[in-house]
Amino acid sequence: MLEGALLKLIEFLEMNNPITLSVILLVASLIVTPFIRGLIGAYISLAVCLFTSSILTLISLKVLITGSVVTLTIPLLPWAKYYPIDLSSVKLVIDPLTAYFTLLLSIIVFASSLYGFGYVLRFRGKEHLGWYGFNYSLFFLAMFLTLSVRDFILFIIFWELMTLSSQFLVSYEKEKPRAVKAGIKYFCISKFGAEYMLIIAITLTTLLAMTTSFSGVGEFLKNLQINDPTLYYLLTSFFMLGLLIKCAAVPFHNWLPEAHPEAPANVSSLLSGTMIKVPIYMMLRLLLDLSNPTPAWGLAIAIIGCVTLFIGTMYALIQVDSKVLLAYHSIGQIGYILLALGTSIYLYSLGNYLLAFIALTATLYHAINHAVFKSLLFLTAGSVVFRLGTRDLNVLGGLGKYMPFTAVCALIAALSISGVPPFNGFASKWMIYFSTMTSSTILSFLGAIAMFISSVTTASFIKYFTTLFTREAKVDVSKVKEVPAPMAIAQGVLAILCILLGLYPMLAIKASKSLAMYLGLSIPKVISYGPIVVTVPGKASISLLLIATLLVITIPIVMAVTKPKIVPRPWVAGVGIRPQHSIPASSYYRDFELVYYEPYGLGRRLYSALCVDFINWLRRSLPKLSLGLENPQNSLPIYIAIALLTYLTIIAGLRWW
Amino acid sequence: MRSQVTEVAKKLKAFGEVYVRDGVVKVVTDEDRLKDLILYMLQSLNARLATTVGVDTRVLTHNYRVIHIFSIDDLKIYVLVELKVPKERPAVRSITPLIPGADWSEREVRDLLGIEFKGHPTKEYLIRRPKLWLEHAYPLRKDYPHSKKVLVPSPQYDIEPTKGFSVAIGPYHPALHEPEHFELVVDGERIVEARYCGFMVHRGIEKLGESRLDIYQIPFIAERICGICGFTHSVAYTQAVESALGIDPPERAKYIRSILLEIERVHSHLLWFGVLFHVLGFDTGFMNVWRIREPVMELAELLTGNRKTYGVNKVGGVRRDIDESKVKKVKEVVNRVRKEFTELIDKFLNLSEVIERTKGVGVLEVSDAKKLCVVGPNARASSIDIDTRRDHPYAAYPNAEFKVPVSDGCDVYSRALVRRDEILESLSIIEQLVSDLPKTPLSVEEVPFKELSEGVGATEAPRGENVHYVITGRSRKLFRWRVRAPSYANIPSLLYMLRGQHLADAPAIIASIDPCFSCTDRVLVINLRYGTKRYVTLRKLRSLGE
Amino acid sequence: MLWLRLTYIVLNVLVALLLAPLLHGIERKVKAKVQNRIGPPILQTIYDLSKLYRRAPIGYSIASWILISMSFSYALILTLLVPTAFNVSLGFTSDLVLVIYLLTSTSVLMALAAIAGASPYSGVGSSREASLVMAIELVIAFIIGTLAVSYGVFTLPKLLPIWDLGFKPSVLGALTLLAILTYIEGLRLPFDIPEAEPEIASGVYVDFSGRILAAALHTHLLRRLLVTSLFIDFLLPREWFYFKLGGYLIDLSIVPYLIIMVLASVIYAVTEALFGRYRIDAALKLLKAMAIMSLGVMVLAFAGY
Amino acid sequence: MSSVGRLDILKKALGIGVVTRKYPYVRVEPPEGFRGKPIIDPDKCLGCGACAEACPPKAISTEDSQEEGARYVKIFYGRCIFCGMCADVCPANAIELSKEFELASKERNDLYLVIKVPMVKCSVCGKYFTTAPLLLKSLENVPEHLRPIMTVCPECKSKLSSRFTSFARRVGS
Repeated sequence: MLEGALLKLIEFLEMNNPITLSVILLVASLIVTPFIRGLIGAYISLAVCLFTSSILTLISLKVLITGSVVTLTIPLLPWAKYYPIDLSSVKLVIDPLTAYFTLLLSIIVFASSLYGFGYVLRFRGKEHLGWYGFNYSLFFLAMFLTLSVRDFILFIIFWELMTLSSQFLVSYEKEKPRAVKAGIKYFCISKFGAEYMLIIAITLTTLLAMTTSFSGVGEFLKNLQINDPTLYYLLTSFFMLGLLIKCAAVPFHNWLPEAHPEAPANVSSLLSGTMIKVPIYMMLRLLLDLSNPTPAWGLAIAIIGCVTLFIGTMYALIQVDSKVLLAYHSIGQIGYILLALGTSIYLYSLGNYLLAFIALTATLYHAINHAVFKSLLFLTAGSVVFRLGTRDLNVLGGLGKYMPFTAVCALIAALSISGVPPFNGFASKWMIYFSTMTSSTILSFLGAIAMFISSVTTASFIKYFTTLFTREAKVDVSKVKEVPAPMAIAQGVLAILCILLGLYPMLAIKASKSLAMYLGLSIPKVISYGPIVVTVPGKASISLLLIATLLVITIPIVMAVTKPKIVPRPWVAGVGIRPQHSIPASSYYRDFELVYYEPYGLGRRLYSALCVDFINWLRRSLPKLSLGLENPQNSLPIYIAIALLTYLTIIAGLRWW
Repeated sequence: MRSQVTEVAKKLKAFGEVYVRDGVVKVVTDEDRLKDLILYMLQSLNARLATTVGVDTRVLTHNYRVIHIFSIDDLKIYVLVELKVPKERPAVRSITPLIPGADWSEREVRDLLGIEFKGHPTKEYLIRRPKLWLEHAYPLRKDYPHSKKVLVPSPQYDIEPTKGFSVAIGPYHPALHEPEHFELVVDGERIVEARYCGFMVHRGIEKLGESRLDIYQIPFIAERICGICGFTHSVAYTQAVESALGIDPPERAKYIRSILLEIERVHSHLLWFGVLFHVLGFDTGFMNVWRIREPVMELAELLTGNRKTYGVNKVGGVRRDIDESKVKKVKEVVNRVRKEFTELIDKFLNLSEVIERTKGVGVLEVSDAKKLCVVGPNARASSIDIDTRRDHPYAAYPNAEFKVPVSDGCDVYSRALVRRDEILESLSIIEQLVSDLPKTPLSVEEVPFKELSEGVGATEAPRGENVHYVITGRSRKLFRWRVRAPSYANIPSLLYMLRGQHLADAPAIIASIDPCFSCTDRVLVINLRYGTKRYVTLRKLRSLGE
Repeated sequence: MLWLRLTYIVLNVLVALLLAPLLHGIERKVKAKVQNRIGPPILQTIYDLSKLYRRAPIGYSIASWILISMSFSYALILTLLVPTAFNVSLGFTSDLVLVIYLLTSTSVLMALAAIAGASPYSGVGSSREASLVMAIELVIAFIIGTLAVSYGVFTLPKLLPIWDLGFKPSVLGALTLLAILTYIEGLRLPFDIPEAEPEIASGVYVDFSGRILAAALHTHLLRRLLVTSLFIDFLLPREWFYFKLGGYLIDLSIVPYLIIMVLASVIYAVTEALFGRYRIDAALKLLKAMAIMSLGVMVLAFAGY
Repeated sequence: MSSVGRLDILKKALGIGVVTRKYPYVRVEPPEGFRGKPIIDPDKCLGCGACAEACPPKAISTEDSQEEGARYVKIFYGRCIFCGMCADVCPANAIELSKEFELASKERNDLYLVIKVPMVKCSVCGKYFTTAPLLLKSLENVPEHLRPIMTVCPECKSKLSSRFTSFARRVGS
């Protein structure tokens, strides 16, 4: 009996490709980890994630390069096959779009898992590390499956699991009231905002389309666009609302700056780096794959993106908590991605294929760039938390001397997100500016605002970098050491990616080419991309490789010319430098804030109008539920309960129909 | 006027023995009646504290004395309130709770003479550096030799950690031309709290005057109290001595003193304008104002033999005459300066960025100004109408006609306006005096000497009222010489002005009172560049006022 | 022809390196004349820099050394991208946005380097510098937007001079604003807020010394030169000054370029001498007003004018 | 308004021209009566020391050398405040305040002016006691018959006079 089962398993593994192996390994770690309280519990899961993410990286790269689509079916519950819901097997399709986002996901998971080997030492003896491992694996698995399923019912179930697992990770440090509160808020917004909106959308769509598969819904929507645009916009509005809430677009951004910072650093990097890209994936899927591009959605997304990047970054400018600052920047950068996405859809619908294609490239490019540098930033902030236990930028400082490697990584990430050439952030932002500004549409203005916001990002990261690493600290940092090897390597990998992605934009361009081909969008022939130069013939061209080469030549020369003698501590106005002399994060740019006050007032008004009441209402009405959620030990039953509840709701709804 | 003085003197008799001399009323009172006396003077006589003097009179009467010098501007008199302080455990009741402006001078007496002030709101030292000073070293006591240093060797200047983000202005800073330390606690770029630490330059001039120098040498040393307004110190000193010795210098000497004092005021105010414009980044204004100032300096050089430190003053008269050819030159320069100054200054003061960075900046409320007993243009810009030239007439000022410009803006801009008008008034005074110089000798023939006689001499320095108090000693020497420079009264008000202001405006605010730190720091016997600092926090100052 | 091109490029770098301090010397002299002074010799800034380059710096922070070197390198690379003395640049990467970003990067790296010095003055100075960069960037963004909307081109060699692409009123507005910005970017009075000597003791430069200070100052001067050059390039029709000599194309546009640069320096210096320093909030308010104007210009361009 | 003001300022500035001088290369001539570096005329100096008495900052000092038979009158310009009191009190008008004011020096010794005035020996004890010019000057005002006693130092004089007094007292009694 047992032998037979084992033989079947091996046979199955041999027959299927490594994706199945990955899924099985992740599921296996889910079964094992809850029972191991110690470090091993987390390590098992991290090792599995490390391994599987490497596999998925390779597979998705293969798909992107060859352009072939990988499909496989994993048997799940053979008996659960009620029309229209088919749970007998899970069909995974890795097409270029999925592959691109899987690549992004698995790169970040790889770095985060590696980082986790060091970082979880923080919780040793304090927390149940098995649950950490469980949720971590589940989070990864759920994200991967969300990206690769082709069935709306399965999609929503994995989406649920993604939210739930990440929610437990956010409030993992359960003795911190802030973390618990953030977790509850995150849960409420995700559940009642995003998920239920999506459930409504999916229920309605599937009921109307009489199918739950993506392809079927796609046909239905495309028909609807011609026959009944009103209904199309109604249905997609529900979808988009849910997705925008999930990716924290303004004005639904409020949960993110509370939730993301509270999670352990490597989970923060996953949340900001990858999870908020999943809705972007779904938007691409919904608006470019499942339906034809429409100007209305394009413009709407672009405008929302612009507002998001503006508000998010302007608020980031005034933050004084390292991870909250980064979280606000996540909002801002999602704004950039949305702007590019919207531009692409809008221009495709208008027929400006050249700029539309560049915008599509920019969407994908900025998504991966943001994933890389934001993860890196969260990891560096985490390294500081790991060593000093605080995120307060007002008191931190001077760590560059004691954590030089982390400092260099943070500098690279900061320059990348600021869009300093030749790092990757510049390349994708440049594409955004070019595609928006030269379009001579209303998008030009959005592009100009995006360009301004880029300098606000820069200023904000001057603050981030200097308050952490260079100016004098107000706490004792003299005994701080560099982070352990796994954490340092993880940071290093991402830092190198920051540079390589900028120097070699071909990855994004290839991906967007194969995506455009897959989606049947036209690829403008007039564009030629050399291996190192991004060129739009006769209009614009940059070569970051050249800039980088020149920098590599000049910087050492200049450094050699200006080599200093290091002498004892400096002084100010005749006295030794004291901690009170170092400028606190709260004092940066105060006058700018006072003069350019409009966004702050606007943001507050939006926040109070849209979010506060809703959140308070939810909090008041859900005290019991939240009590249960505080305890990760209760997580499994609650998962099952809520997943079943959702599932049954849909089934009941369909049956009743 | 005279009858009013006698009336007041009669009333003051209720508080102790009263002695009246020309322009000075002295009340010898005791601790029990002190409070009532002060309240009476503040409420009925509108008195203003000039300074507090501590004297070690143990060799004479086996006690110390503390003398509070009040100015009653309406009656044109100074009132000296003298208190006897026992030799053993010297302590006396403080008047700081009643007059916050007495804070510094009382603490100075405490630091340098070891006299405790009971009920003084702060225990912090003003000048002494705990740990760095020799124990029981009270340099102004008579048994302390003038050549002995009070500091233990190699002190380190360092500051105590404070909350918040602080920006240090000084002791070495491009906006300050002397070593003073302001520590500004800043939020963003707004100043939340200001601290001051001064008394870093120590020349021991008072002690020197009481020990090594005789009364004829001191005018030259007194002139070196300040690098800008030295002559006013010299005149205040000679007036104090002349009052103590009962000498009346010849009229011509008085005229020459007045002329030189006004020349000094003109160049000092022009210098101030230059500094203000420089601090505001407007270097063209700075250069132009100093260009206009140059003839004034050359004029001083012609009249006295030096651009600064005129050295023409002596007890009983002056040393140099102004002859006809020089008179002509003076008139020429006055006209030229007036023309160029009026032509340019309004243009400079009307520049948008100058207005923006001075109007409403560094406001000193009238009530605060009164409470802190500020003087000079600083007071007049806060609509306190005082001017020693008019209120305590000296030298040739009774013979000249002039207005006292007053402004009610209370800000840096009004201080500039007051000074602008004062320059024009001074030029007119010079013109008036120089055209009718009386033909008398330059100085008295013989200077009679009186032992143990006291005198007060006050002048209106460019920065405000400058008070010198002397007690003569034996063999042509002084027993006590006390200098109250105007900046000493004005600097505490800076802490009020700085609060809530923009960091960028701090140098302009500090410059606006035209602080002269070397005037303020004249007292000590030590000559070390560093010492630890004592703070006068704004909160503490405020607590004095409540 | 390649070697001629390369010669021009090398000459461009050298001329920029020398011209930047020389123009500063001219500005100092002119400023002195307005202030009725004799003033320093015209070569004074070159003397200053050469003296500072010979001094070993006394540094506290390795970070500021590295960052200043980076800042200087960015400025050097810019001299390859922006046509200065001769009309050559690495055309295939000389992109308007790239150039603007590289220019901003020099300021940003300078601000980063300054805070590394740990003095409160440099902290305040950097904060001010970054605030100014943000406010300036808003205006520049709309100016670039205007050009992009009008011409749909980012490549500099295509944009320079602007006459070739057809002229529009909105572009005139954008260039006027750019002219004012070249002055403000140069952080001259009344905008020298980040260094404000009497307030924050030279702010961003307070902790640098010797060669590092020299590099920092040189970067600053180069930035001034490049911003002005960029503006001049928009207007200067360089083809008029090309001559064929024995089959070689000789670029004589250096002559009008130098004349215009000196003239610009004189105008800058006179303007600078007539202003006091703004407080940072006043400067930001002014830039905000300029941003609104530039938005108006862009709307004009959008409307097709 | 303010821009008009600025143009006026510019116009004014251009009208005035350059007012500064290349100072160390272009000499500056101080006016008559300038109080610069005090200089003692060694020919006139009596060595009486009145200037040292009067000097407020004690910049002038005198020192007698028995070995060399000379009195040194020293001015240390590092302390001098250029008040001119020395010139005022000098009985021989030997001190003059010159127009020189550039006194900065790298060498401390450059800041000293030393005058050597010869001294005369006491005709009784043989010690140097006063300067020759001072003695000559005072001899002018002394009757012929008393002049020999002027060459006696004060100590010997008091000894002599006490002897003389006791002699006189004896005679008187």
